[in-house]
Amino acid sequence: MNQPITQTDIQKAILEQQNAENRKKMIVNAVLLILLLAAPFAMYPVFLMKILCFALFAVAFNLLFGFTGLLSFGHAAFLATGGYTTGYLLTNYSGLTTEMGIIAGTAVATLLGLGFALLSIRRQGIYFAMVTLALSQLVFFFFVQSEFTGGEDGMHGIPRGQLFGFINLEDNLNMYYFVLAVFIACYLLVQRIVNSPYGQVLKAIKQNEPRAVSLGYNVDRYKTLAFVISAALAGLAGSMKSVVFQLASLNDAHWHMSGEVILMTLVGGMGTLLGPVVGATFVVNVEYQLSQGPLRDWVDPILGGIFIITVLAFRSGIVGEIQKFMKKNLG
Amino acid sequence: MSEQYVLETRNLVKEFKGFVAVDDVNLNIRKGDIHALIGPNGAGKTTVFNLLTKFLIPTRGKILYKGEDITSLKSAAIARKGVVRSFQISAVFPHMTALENIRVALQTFEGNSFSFWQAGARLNKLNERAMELLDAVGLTSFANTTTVELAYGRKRALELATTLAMEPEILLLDEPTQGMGSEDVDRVVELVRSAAKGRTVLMVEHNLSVVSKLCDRITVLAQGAVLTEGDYETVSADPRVREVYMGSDGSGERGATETNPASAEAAQ
Amino acid sequence: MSMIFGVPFAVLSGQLLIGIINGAFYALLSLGLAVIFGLLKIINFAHGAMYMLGAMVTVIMFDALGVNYWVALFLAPLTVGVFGVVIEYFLLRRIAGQDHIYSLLLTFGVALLIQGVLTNIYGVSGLRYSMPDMFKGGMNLGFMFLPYYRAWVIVVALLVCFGTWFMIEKTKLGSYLRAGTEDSQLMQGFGINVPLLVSLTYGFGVMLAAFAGVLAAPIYSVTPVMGSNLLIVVFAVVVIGGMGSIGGAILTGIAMGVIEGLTKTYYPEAASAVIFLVMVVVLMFRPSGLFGKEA
Amino acid sequence: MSHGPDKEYEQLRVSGLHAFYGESHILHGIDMVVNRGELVTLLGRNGAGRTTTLKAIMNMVGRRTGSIMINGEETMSCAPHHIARLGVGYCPEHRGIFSSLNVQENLTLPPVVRSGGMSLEEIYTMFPNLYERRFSQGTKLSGGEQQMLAMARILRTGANMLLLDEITEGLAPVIVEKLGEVLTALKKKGLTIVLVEQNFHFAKPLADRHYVVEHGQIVEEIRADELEAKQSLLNDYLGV
Amino acid sequence: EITDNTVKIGYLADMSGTYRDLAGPNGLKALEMAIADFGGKVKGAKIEVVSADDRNSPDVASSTVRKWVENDNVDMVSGLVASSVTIAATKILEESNKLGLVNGSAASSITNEHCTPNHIHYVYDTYALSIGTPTAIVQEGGKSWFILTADYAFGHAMEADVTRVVESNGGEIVGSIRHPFPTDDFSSYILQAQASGADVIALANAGADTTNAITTAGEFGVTQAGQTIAGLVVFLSDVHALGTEVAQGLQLTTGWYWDMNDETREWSDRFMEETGARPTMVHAGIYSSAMQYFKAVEATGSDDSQTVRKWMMENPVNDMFAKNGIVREDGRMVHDMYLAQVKSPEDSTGEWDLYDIVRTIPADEAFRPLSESKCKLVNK
Ligand SMILES: Nc1ncnc2c1ncn2[C@@H]1O[C@H](COP(=O)(O)OP(=O)(O)OP(=O)(O)O)[C@@H](O)[C@H]1O
Ligand SMILES: Nc1ncnc2c1ncn2[C@@H]1O[C@H](COP(=O)(O)OP(=O)(O)OP(=O)(O)O)[C@@H](O)[C@H]1O
Ligand SMILES: CC(C)C[C@H](N)C(=O)O
Ligand SMILES: [Mg+2]
Ligand SMILES: [Mg+2]
Repeated sequence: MNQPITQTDIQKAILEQQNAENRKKMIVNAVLLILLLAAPFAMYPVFLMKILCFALFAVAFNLLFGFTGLLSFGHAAFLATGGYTTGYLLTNYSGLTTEMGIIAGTAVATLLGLGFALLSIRRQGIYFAMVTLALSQLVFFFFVQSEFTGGEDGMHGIPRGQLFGFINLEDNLNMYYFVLAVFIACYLLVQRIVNSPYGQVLKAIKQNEPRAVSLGYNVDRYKTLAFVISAALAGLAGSMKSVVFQLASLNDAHWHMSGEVILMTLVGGMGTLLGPVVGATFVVNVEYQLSQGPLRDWVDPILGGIFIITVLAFRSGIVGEIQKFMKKNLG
Repeated sequence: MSEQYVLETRNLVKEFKGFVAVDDVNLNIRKGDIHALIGPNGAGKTTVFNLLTKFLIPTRGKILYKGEDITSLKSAAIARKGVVRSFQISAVFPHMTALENIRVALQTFEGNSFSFWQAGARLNKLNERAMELLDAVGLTSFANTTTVELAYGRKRALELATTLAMEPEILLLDEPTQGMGSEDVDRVVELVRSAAKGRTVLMVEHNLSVVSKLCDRITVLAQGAVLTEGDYETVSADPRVREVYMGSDGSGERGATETNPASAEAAQ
Repeated sequence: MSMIFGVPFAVLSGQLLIGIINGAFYALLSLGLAVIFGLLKIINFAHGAMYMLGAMVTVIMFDALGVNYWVALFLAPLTVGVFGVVIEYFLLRRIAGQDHIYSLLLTFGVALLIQGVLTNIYGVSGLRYSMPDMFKGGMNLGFMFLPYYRAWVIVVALLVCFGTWFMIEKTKLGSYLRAGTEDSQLMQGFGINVPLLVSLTYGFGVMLAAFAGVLAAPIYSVTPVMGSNLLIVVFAVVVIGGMGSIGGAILTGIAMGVIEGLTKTYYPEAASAVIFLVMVVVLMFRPSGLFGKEA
Repeated sequence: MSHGPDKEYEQLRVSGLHAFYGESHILHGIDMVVNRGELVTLLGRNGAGRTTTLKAIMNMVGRRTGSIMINGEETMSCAPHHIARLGVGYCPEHRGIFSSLNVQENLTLPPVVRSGGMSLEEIYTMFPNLYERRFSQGTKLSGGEQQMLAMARILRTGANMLLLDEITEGLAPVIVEKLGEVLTALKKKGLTIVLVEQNFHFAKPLADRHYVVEHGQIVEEIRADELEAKQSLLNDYLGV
Repeated sequence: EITDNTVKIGYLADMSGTYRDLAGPNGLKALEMAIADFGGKVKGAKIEVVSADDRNSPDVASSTVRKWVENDNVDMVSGLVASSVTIAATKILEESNKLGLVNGSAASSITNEHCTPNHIHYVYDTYALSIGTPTAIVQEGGKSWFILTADYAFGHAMEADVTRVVESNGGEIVGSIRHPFPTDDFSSYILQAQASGADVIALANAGADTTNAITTAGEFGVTQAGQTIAGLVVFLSDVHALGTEVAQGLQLTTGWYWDMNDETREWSDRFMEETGARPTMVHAGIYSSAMQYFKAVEATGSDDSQTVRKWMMENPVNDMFAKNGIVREDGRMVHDMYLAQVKSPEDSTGEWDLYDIVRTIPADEAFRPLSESKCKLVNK
């Protein structure tokens, strides 16, 4: 029998397929990149930056939810922690350049993420979601009570400052390209993580945890790492947001925000790379467009209707449904 | 003394809220044996498996692996030491391809499982070994099939291949032929036989024709305690075993094939 | 006057009693939530909205038709229950068997929809509902003035809680419910009309919420958003008690009311956070809540 | 009953039965008849469609066409709970023990659909394991104990037609033997039984007739007395 | 001089949340009434309105206002209800040098530490509110006070202002308690307030918090037991929601009341026709401030914020909202405030007949004197 040949043939076919998929991904990414680079000339840059910040937040969340199967109901805590930390540092230490403030904000959110993970990672399913919710409520309480956050009034007038000490971020275009660069870097990082050896283990854990354990994986540690990375990226999103808007507020720490990121991810398509980005764009746009128009009193009910329809008719989300459609019709 | 046994339990006890499911069990599994654990329903076989792999925590007693006390190790650590189990219900990663399923197991030894910055292509070097394993269980042509789409029997085969990828020194199989037609049963028997080369196997099985064909040694559990131990001949001749387990005709066989235990023994 | 940690004993006992009253509300609400989760595996984020509807319907029926409190006590939950059945029949039924998260999202959507529509119609300043005459006034307990109405709330809420617990844990119907949620197809195969049972269960769960809403109408301001803040607190209660544990939800509800009451005395700023603190601590030591069955 | 069951009474008639799970067409026109008091088996390889046939009779598959008459009544448009109320007891392949109920609650769960079912004592005498563990959570039982429970549960309901799917799966040989005795007794009482079995050794002495299922169709009917003659044919079908 | 020959106004307010009824969509109606009354044009330039729901979030406020001024050429922003929203919005208005007319916010810090040369605080503030009611009550003999405070900046400011007034009038604060914002159930706090034995229980909160607290106090027989409730920030919409039966006798301070004179009644009737409700002081302020703004644009022929603001400082407000209202350099519009008392059900002749005006608080007494100001615009 010529079985070895069959084997290598199959291997080759598999590699071939991987490459084809990579090419497809590259094309999609390239198109998106061009669109994003050109966008501020067609649209109001600050609005675009808002979308990018939320998209990053959703991407971070999806790394945990879509790719590891852990539903965190407390991700607002990281967004807010990143934002407040960066805001506080940039406001009070004028010697800091903007990127240092952002790095510090991200670092604090990462540490908080580690703390959350240590307390919650062993809980399963809905209990995990609820512990993260509870922890984030405690963080919320801390922010409400702390002087430095300005409580309900928020932290205002955070200076955008100079990137690396010489690029003026007061200019919306400069700021936009900076945000875009960070976003792309993070997006690529997540793409890499998902496909990395580590990503494979996450996938395995998501699909059958006891089996992963029996294959010798200490799943708690893998989950913890995923949680921490996700928290870090969420914190980064918050830091950037506070610089863009020059403001950090309790809004970002409220449980509604944790809910909103779930919605964005689901509407866009959980477990897909692009889904959260599309979902964030969609939700931010709908909220914004509606609040401008004659339907502005109806933002909540309309969003409610959208969620109902999503769940009933497009359960895999926008990107998920498109992927399904392509698979079905284009082979 | 200990060298000859890979796996031993000393006075192992498991209680569930006062109910003693495993009662003072001393198992001694010899290196290289295919060892069966049989007994009536509810005798505690699955529970013993769960204790050995730490899916349950023993109430009392010790577990020794190659003479070393592993009672306090966690599941994953035990698996990395080479004690690997398969599950009573099929346990695969349903949305991965067969090949990826095996790679997840092989990856354990790569030491890069936390490397989230590395490219996924790094794992391609595992493909060769993975294909070999798939081939061994006759799944070569399904390498790129998503596992949910595989038929039940093939899932079990895949699971076995994944388990073998761990290079286990001792393999724990819980009712590997459950729910299979006679055709598949024969296939699994062959699989286990070939997998057992150079390793130790501990299996739970109700299909006595399988037990008689495969196993070197048999421990009979009843009501949580060891009733008797020995080879198939001895055990099946024991009147107590006939009473609590095998029933009047003593064959306890399943499937349409009427295999004579004696001839099976002779074939080995 | 004797003091306990710097608080007069009388004040403390008053707070305890208030805590029990609030606990009765929590118990009623978390009970409905636990019934719906425990039996249908639906994470009902519309629960707060149903509570609100109970109160709103009471007020609206009074304003439009002059329906009095006693009638509303039956009619409002019934109306909301029927509405719940409709939601179950047209929406939730379609996602049966899907991941929890979808029921959460769907019911959250429903809640947003209901709240938003009512906000546009009735505003948020709060509708007026006057206390039924027979409950006006109260009794002096020595350490506090207990309004009759609050006393009534404790009694009736506990009765309803106990009745529900009994029905689910101790009757045949209850065992059908419990089993039907695990494998509804098989239950049908045994000759039980499961779809009907599911609709009725959801209806019953939201009825409990609406019942709490009616009880709340005379003492809290009735607004379309009155349920939205309560929602996660009640969720916390259910989780602390152990998702799906009926008795757990009731006992924890009362306990949390008391703990919150004590916090309001000693450290009022933390009153809204304390339940979450308790939840974190409880889940550290009991991963499936106080009364939850292990996962 | 003083005289034996009316062997001519037609309890179940399935004709031209097709069944689908979503897109996939599983049954391709099953035809079979079972008379009162008969015990017939459905034999076949894994995936042949035997379980699906039983589920289709209970109206538990996605979509079905054809005709199923129970006691002379057409049931194609009946909801599952109506079918059960016609006196059909179904023991599913995957046992379906309810974890939120204890053993005894599991046992008494299915409503009694006819008089003449077994009493709780009779059941406990038959399965002492269940008696011992009667207050445990249903799913805490061992695999085999759960199988006993699943079987015992429908004996209580008084159903006069039983659809049994792989009831010997995972049971110790002694218990299997005991189940054989139970089925014989039930047959004596006049119950009609459709048995899906992998364990032919078990089914052989009990059955009046065997249907062989392959690719969603009945490909062979073998009466008990023809078994010797058709043994090799059967072995072919079952891939032995 | 008028940029792109349009005067563009942004209306930013809570359209859907806790403060919807006191400003909200009806505030937009008031603004539109002003535009219509002015003829839809100033100096030949069209007047346009954009509006948005701030959802009480400084976040939304900040991004909306930023877009308005950077992208949509909005010249003036009106509405501005929650302090947090106002502070966020005025920061951006200052940066881009546009004008804000603050009609809803209460915190007196808006013209104190948070003052900017780009906004005017029009209707009332915590300082003014604390002058009216507390002074009156202390003078009537309510010496010992217990304060229930919404636990956030606005509540804290209110508490501080009240404390100052009570103590300077010879009263005493015997206790205070900070409750989370928002709170539904006040029973526990009311109980503590009762136990304190204070003469007066003051509510340093607003909106639903206030109505809830008052309802609960009623239930627990606070007033029967001889204690007085003092609502510090009470709007017509709140009293309407509470009803006279519950709210009767409540003393409150307001910047305006619809039923004060023919002028106010005439305007309120028109407002009622448009909206089906009587206007709150915020609605009236929105109308009045917009009219004053249009007059300024017309007079100066410019929509430049500094030019307009200067005109507004030089020309007193004289309309149905205020008589001789003066905009100071810190941006505070000072005008008379009123101490009112809620009518009893017997005295009330209609759904909206709710207040008796007890006393007028003259403008120079009502607001924080410039000499105490911490505003950077005030040179001392
Ligand atoms: N988690 C548990 N809690 C309580 N009792 C349990 C639990 N797990 C198992 N048992 C009980 O322990 C006994 C042994 O169960 P086990 O599953 O080990 O049996 P087994 O030998 O594998 O039987 P089978 O051949 O039927 O699978 C049974 O009586 C069972 O009811
Ligand atoms: N829920 C389902 N959805 C889709 N296909 C199904 C489903 N259940 C069963 N099938 C398919 O239907 C076919 C017949 O299955 P069935 O369970 O009836 O076989 P069986 O004869 O009972 O075999 P077994 O011995 O495995 O129980 C199989 O190919 C199976 O893969
Ligand atoms: C009375 C309220 C509309 C005032 C608001 N709470 C503020 O923050 O200023
Ligand atoms: Mg077992
Ligand atoms: Mg089957």
